[in-house]
Amino acid sequence: MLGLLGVSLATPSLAAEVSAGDTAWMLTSTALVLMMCLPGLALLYGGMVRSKNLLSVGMQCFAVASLVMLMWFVIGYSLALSGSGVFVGGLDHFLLAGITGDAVNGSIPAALFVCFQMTFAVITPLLFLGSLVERIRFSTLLMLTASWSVLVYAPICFWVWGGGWLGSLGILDFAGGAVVHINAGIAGLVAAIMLGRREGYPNKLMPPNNLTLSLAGAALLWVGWFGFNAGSSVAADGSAAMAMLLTLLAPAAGALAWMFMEWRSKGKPTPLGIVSGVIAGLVAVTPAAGSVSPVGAVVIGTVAGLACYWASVILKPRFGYDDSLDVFGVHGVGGIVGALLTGVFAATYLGGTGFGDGVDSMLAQVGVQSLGIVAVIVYSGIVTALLFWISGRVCGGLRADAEQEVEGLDTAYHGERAYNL
Amino acid sequence: MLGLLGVSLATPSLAAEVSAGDTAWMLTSTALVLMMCLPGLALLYGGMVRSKNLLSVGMQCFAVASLVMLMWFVIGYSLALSGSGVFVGGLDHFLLAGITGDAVNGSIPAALFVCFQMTFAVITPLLFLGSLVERIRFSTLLMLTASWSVLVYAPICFWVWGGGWLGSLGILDFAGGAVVHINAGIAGLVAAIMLGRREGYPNKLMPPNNLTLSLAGAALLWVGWFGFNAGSSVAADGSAAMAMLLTLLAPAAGALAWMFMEWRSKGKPTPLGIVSGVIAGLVAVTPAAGSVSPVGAVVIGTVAGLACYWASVILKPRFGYDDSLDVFGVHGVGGIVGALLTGVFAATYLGGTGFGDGVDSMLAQVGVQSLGIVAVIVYSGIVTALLFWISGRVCGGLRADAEQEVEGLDTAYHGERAYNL
Amino acid sequence: MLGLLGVSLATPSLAAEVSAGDTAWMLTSTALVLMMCLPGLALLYGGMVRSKNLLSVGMQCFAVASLVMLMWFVIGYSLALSGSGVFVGGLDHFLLAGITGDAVNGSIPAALFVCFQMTFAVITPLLFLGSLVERIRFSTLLMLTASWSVLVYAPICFWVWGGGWLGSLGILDFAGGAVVHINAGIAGLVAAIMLGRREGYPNKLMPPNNLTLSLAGAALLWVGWFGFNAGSSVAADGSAAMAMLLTLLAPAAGALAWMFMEWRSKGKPTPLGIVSGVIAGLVAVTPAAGSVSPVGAVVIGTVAGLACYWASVILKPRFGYDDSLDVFGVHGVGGIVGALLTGVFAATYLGGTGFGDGVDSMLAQVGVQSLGIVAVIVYSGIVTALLFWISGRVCGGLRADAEQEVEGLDTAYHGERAYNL
Amino acid sequence: MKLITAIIRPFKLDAVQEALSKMDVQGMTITEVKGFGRQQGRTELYRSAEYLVNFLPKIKIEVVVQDDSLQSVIDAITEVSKTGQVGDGKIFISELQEVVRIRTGETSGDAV
Amino acid sequence: MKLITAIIRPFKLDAVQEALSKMDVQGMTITEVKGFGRQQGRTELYRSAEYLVNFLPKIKIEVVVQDDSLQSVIDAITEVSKTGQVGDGKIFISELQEVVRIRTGETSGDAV
Amino acid sequence: MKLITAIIRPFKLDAVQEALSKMDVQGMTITEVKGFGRQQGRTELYRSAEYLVNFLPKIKIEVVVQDDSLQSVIDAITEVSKTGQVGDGKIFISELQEVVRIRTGETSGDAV
Ligand SMILES: Nc1ncnc2c1ncn2[C@@H]1O[C@H](COP(=O)(O)OP(=O)(O)O)[C@@H](O)[C@H]1O
Ligand SMILES: Nc1ncnc2c1ncn2[C@@H]1O[C@H](COP(=O)(O)OP(=O)(O)O)[C@@H](O)[C@H]1O
Ligand SMILES: Nc1ncnc2c1ncn2[C@@H]1O[C@H](COP(=O)(O)OP(=O)(O)O)[C@@H](O)[C@H]1O
Repeated sequence: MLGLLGVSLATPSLAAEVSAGDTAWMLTSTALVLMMCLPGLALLYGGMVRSKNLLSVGMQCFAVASLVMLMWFVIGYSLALSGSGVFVGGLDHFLLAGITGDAVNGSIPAALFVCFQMTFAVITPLLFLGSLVERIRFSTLLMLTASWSVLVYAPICFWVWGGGWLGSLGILDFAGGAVVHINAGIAGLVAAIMLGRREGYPNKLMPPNNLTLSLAGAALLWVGWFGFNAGSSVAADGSAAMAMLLTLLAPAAGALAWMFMEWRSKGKPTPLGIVSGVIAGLVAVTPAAGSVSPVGAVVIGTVAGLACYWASVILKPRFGYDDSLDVFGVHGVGGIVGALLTGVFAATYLGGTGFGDGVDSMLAQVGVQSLGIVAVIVYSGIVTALLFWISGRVCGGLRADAEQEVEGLDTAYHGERAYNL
Repeated sequence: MLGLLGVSLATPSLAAEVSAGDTAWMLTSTALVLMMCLPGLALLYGGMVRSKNLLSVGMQCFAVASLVMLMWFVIGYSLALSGSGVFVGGLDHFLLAGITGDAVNGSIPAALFVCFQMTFAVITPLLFLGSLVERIRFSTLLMLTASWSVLVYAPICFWVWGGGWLGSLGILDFAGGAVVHINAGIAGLVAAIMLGRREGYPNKLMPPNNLTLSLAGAALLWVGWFGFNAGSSVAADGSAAMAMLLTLLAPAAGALAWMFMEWRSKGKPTPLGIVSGVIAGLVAVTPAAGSVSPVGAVVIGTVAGLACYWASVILKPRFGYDDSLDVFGVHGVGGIVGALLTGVFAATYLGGTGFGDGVDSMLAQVGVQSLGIVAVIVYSGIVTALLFWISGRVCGGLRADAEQEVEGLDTAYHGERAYNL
Repeated sequence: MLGLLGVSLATPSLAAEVSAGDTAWMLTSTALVLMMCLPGLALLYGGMVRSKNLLSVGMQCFAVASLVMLMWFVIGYSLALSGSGVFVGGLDHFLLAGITGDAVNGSIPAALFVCFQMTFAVITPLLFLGSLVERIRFSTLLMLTASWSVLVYAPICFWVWGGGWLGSLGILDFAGGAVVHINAGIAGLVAAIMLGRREGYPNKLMPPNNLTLSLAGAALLWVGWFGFNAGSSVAADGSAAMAMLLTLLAPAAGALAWMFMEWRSKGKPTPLGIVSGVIAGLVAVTPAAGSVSPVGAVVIGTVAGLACYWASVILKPRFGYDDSLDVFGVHGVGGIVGALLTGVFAATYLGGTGFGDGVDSMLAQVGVQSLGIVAVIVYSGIVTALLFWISGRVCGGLRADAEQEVEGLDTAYHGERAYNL
Repeated sequence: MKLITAIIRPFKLDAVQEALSKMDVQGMTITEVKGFGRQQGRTELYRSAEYLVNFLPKIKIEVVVQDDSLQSVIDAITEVSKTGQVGDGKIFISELQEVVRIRTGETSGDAV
Repeated sequence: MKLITAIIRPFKLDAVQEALSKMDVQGMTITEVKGFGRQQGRTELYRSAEYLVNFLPKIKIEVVVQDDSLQSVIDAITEVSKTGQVGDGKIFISELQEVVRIRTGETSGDAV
Repeated sequence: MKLITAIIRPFKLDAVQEALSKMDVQGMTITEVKGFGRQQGRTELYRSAEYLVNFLPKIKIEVVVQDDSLQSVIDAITEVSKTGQVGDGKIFISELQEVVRIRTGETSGDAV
């Protein structure tokens, strides 16, 4: 959807009229996506680490979010969603020049579109943080995410939604399966491999310190995801309503798929398992939320639940990398599953709303989707590696010192302890 | 309100026009009601059990919610809100057939109405879960709630809001005092009695593990209840605004009523007490939110606070059943108080907006309200008992084994522990 | 903005037409501001006290909120936002007389405006609670806040937004820098000084019991603040959108300013520090959110982060008063910084939207802003002191007994313990 | 004066407390501990990774008694906290040289 | 070498630590415990159901001292942690056979 | 029968457990404690107010052993939990008069 609007969005006009209804929904959507980041994701991730690193996760989330917001203000928005290039946007809105109170973009104020998209730019690096927790050097993380948001996120956003080449090819990526989830998944995987495993992994027991936080965080993610998906209509209309319906059904299916799979193969259905299934379903329906039917969403959610289960539980241990909170296993794999199945279930004869502009068969659509996946993997993978390497050189290393890691980042880096019960 | 719209809602039309403003508010309302369920209710309930069962409550909430969403998708919506029967709806929308992106229902997209009502179907079984925690067998619970949502919730929803007999009689049940709260209260009571008491109840101290979770959960319930009540206007209008005002005043009155009562009779005003009062007020104003004045809401909230205090603190111990988290005491009794007083304060000479269609005196209205209460109690009570008994037979029992109960459901059923501080 | 609408808002008309879009956004905004209070602020504050007082903070938040809501219903709204006086409103809307379902106020239902403003009346005394925690006598607090909401909050609200003298002078106080934050900051400071220090302060270590709660609470405050600021447009329009953008940028800048300052001077960037910076930025942008440019918001946030850091970390210890959770340091100082800088950055040649009605230079605007600050400080300071003194006389003292304070207010006053892990 | 230290299963605490209250034992001190022994650990699952948790929650009860009631207290504890399953726990007995009651300064027998 | 085990009221911990620091006591080990004794339990209310909480939070302090400073340490603890109310707690003294400092392997007197 | 009480650094627990498992030690009991000693406390910052935290987290291990394996167990613990930095902890040894296994009623050597 956003993709189709790409070019027009790039140039806010002063003439068009603002719809109060659409504006009301987009204001709400923006609040919901911020809630996904803070506190949603911070709680989900915070609950899963050891208590000695709990605050460090919260700190990282607040600091990265603030930093990325300012980068978006300075140059990110302009590069991602303005101009008329093919690979990257322009500098017209440097420091948000031109984004005044009466500028309009489609049927909503231009400033609101900047806000809504800002929250997407924030959540993406927060997501990949999950693979790096409990050992990343704080200053390196700040440098990595600030540069990443400009040099990785903004261009890929432009490709798909800003008028760039993937959008022109007719890729279907309603709310960011590729832009957000595959991108974050692959960045997390690459960075985790470069960073190395946590001390003691995988032999030592590292049980989550407080899974209640994780359940609460996952629930807030689900609620906030309505803003993410239904907000990506950029209107309060039937498309938003359908996106919301799919955003209820796919995670429900993903949850049950993961739960029954785990019950069967491990003997017990676990809380962390079921919320992983919810998130897998949410991720996979993200690119699909503008294109498929309710039945399609149930299928997509189910497949994603099973695929992410397999990736996180079976695949990861086999390779031995320490993607601590399964960013790749859930967001990477879920995003890929979703992107591909969107190409399938968009077909009108399967109840979907049809293929992308200029695409005329399921095969062609799946081809475009695959191209998008590969492009994001290659570009994000390589540039993330580069940026992380440079950040490490500048900031004195990628990881915390061994001693700091053993002590825990909370007191070592941030001087506070999570619990004084 | 919904009741009045019943018949027209049943048949989404393609012609009518969508109001972006109404749609924006209903999208938001849906998000708010999901937030009541997850994380709201999960936190409220989770905080009140012992720590060895904390995760099991979260697990149950996620699993039951997911299951009920899929049942609603398959057949629940169709039975509850379509067709032209008297006791139950039709099968026109099996698998949500006909709910396309451009179908309209009143002034909002049909898909959105499906979503909003889905969250009501989800919260009702989650509510009665509260009487069963700390001992229910997980598989039995899944079977019970899946079948209950189709065979108890959907018909009762149809009676009141889908065009069925109670709606036709002119019952006033704006946002579900009978459909949701009395229904859940009675189902919880019946199931709790069948299930038996927790090991050690009432002699052993079973203090809530973390009341902060419960306070946070109750607060999120209050916030979410705006979606529940003000969303039941199915429009962003004066009726929604008035519903919101009442949803602020009644719980405030309920909170203070419970607090001062407890302070007087037990010597101390407690946190769990005040939030119980908030919920009592919220429950009681639910059926009234479309019909009474601010003064009426304050009276209703106050009476509900006192009545639920009496039911939970004085009545329950006398009978000795173990309604663990007072589902009947708060939702059952609060719902009944609210349903009856709605019949009183709807009177225009008491500031209300008038009686139901075809009802012309306070006595008649209270009569209809009473009939509704009795009908729900009888139907829900009997069918819940039946379904629970059958589920127990199929799944090998109603309860966890004694040993599992002592160990705690978290590790016994779900293999995880809540706290590793 | 509200100030400009002051007079017309005072007299709801039945003729005007309701905008569904504006109504949708204001319904949402109201929900968001309640979420700031409960659970937002309750969690932020609860996490920072010692565990023996954790529940007491929650209890205080729920009880004060309920009480103030009812005071608003009885007389607060009428005094604050109706009538044609200069210093205080009238009694036209005693018991919300005239606020019927079809009364309209601007483009939204009158009942909704009552709700939205009610949440502002609730949050203000909740904010100053933060300076009194861990030792205030519960009954005294109830009497103080109930009377304060009528005798301090309502008049000041009238001065600025209800048609009173400050509004007429052209003060710029978009969402309540003076009405809410400076007011709460000064009331908290005065009451904290009267109340005296907590036993053991400042020598004894009083580490926050659970900073995760505080981080989650701060995040919910941020999300809810969109309702606070963008809701103060009382419309879903470009002004609301711009307010939201500023409400993203200023706290991000405040967060980084506090973080880097603390990192530099104390050696470690702390979680409690970064969220304090977020709140400092939010407070300071509150009066400015309708008048300044994105660049202006970044400057305001940065200055506020530094100023509040200085006030809380350097100034407070020097004076030795025990403003326990830095209400004055963050809300008082942040509010003053914001109010003054609003006068500066409102200038159109600095990208702002212009000075207040009848104000024609930056100097004049800063003058009006200063006058407002001083007026609020003097009035709120004196009347708060009086009301607190009287409440103490009536309720038998200002503080808990020494023994109760040592035991902790949770069990001493409220009979419950926060954690039974 | 003897110090009896019993490591028992958590859910037996109430029973032991009751049993001791019935005798002339006026006080005891409880600590939450973790035990490692012949009893098999529990398996926990986090994202389906199985962990064997070796350390199981136990309760440590410390009771100071006069020499003459030593045996009856040991017997009482043994009796009520036995389930017959591996993991029931142990009782350790050691000699105390002196006991002081802080409130009064009383020592030895008077202090318990 | 003696092991002094003191059960005290939690809020007295700081005072005890200070008092011992002033003497030549170089270390101590603290455990959070729950005590049951003559001191009446607290009443807690959960949805107005009253529970008598028998086990009250206490702090256990373990200090190893040379035989010659035994009495002065006991006196110091007794003095600062006394309130005169029931529930002040107890001090137990027992004999240690040996003490080792892990860092250096030193034993006995040198190890404390 | 001897009771060995070792106060160690938390992160050494696994190593100690492993070392003891390799010997014929069949059980142990662990408590989370806080230690105060020569080791400098940590500084914590709350709203930039610096607090010196004197009490550092430590682990207390209690192991009951037969007299003849006493020395080898002490040596094993010392070896694996030593870092050479101040704060490594202490080992206390005391005499037990009796040990009972609750499950069977066995006493002394058979009970461990
Ligand atoms: N040698 C020992 N020293 C200290 N504590 C022990 C020892 N052996 C067992 N324990 C404690 O007793 C508990 C029960 O021991 P275990 O061997 O599992 O069962 P049982 O006592 O029935 O043989 C352990 O969890 C541990 O806390
Ligand atoms: N016989 C005992 N064995 C072990 N601990 C005891 C014993 N008696 C008392 N205690 C501990 O001492 C604490 C205080 O004892 P209590 O009888 O309440 O007051 P007091 O010491 O002032 O007489 C108890 O809470 C308990 O922890
Ligand atoms: N006299 C003592 N009595 C009881 N415990 C002690 C004593 N001295 C030290 N400890 C314990 O041993 C730990 C380590 O002691 P410390 O003096 O810091 O280092 P080290 O043992 O390397 O000299 C302390 O944290 C404390 O728990």
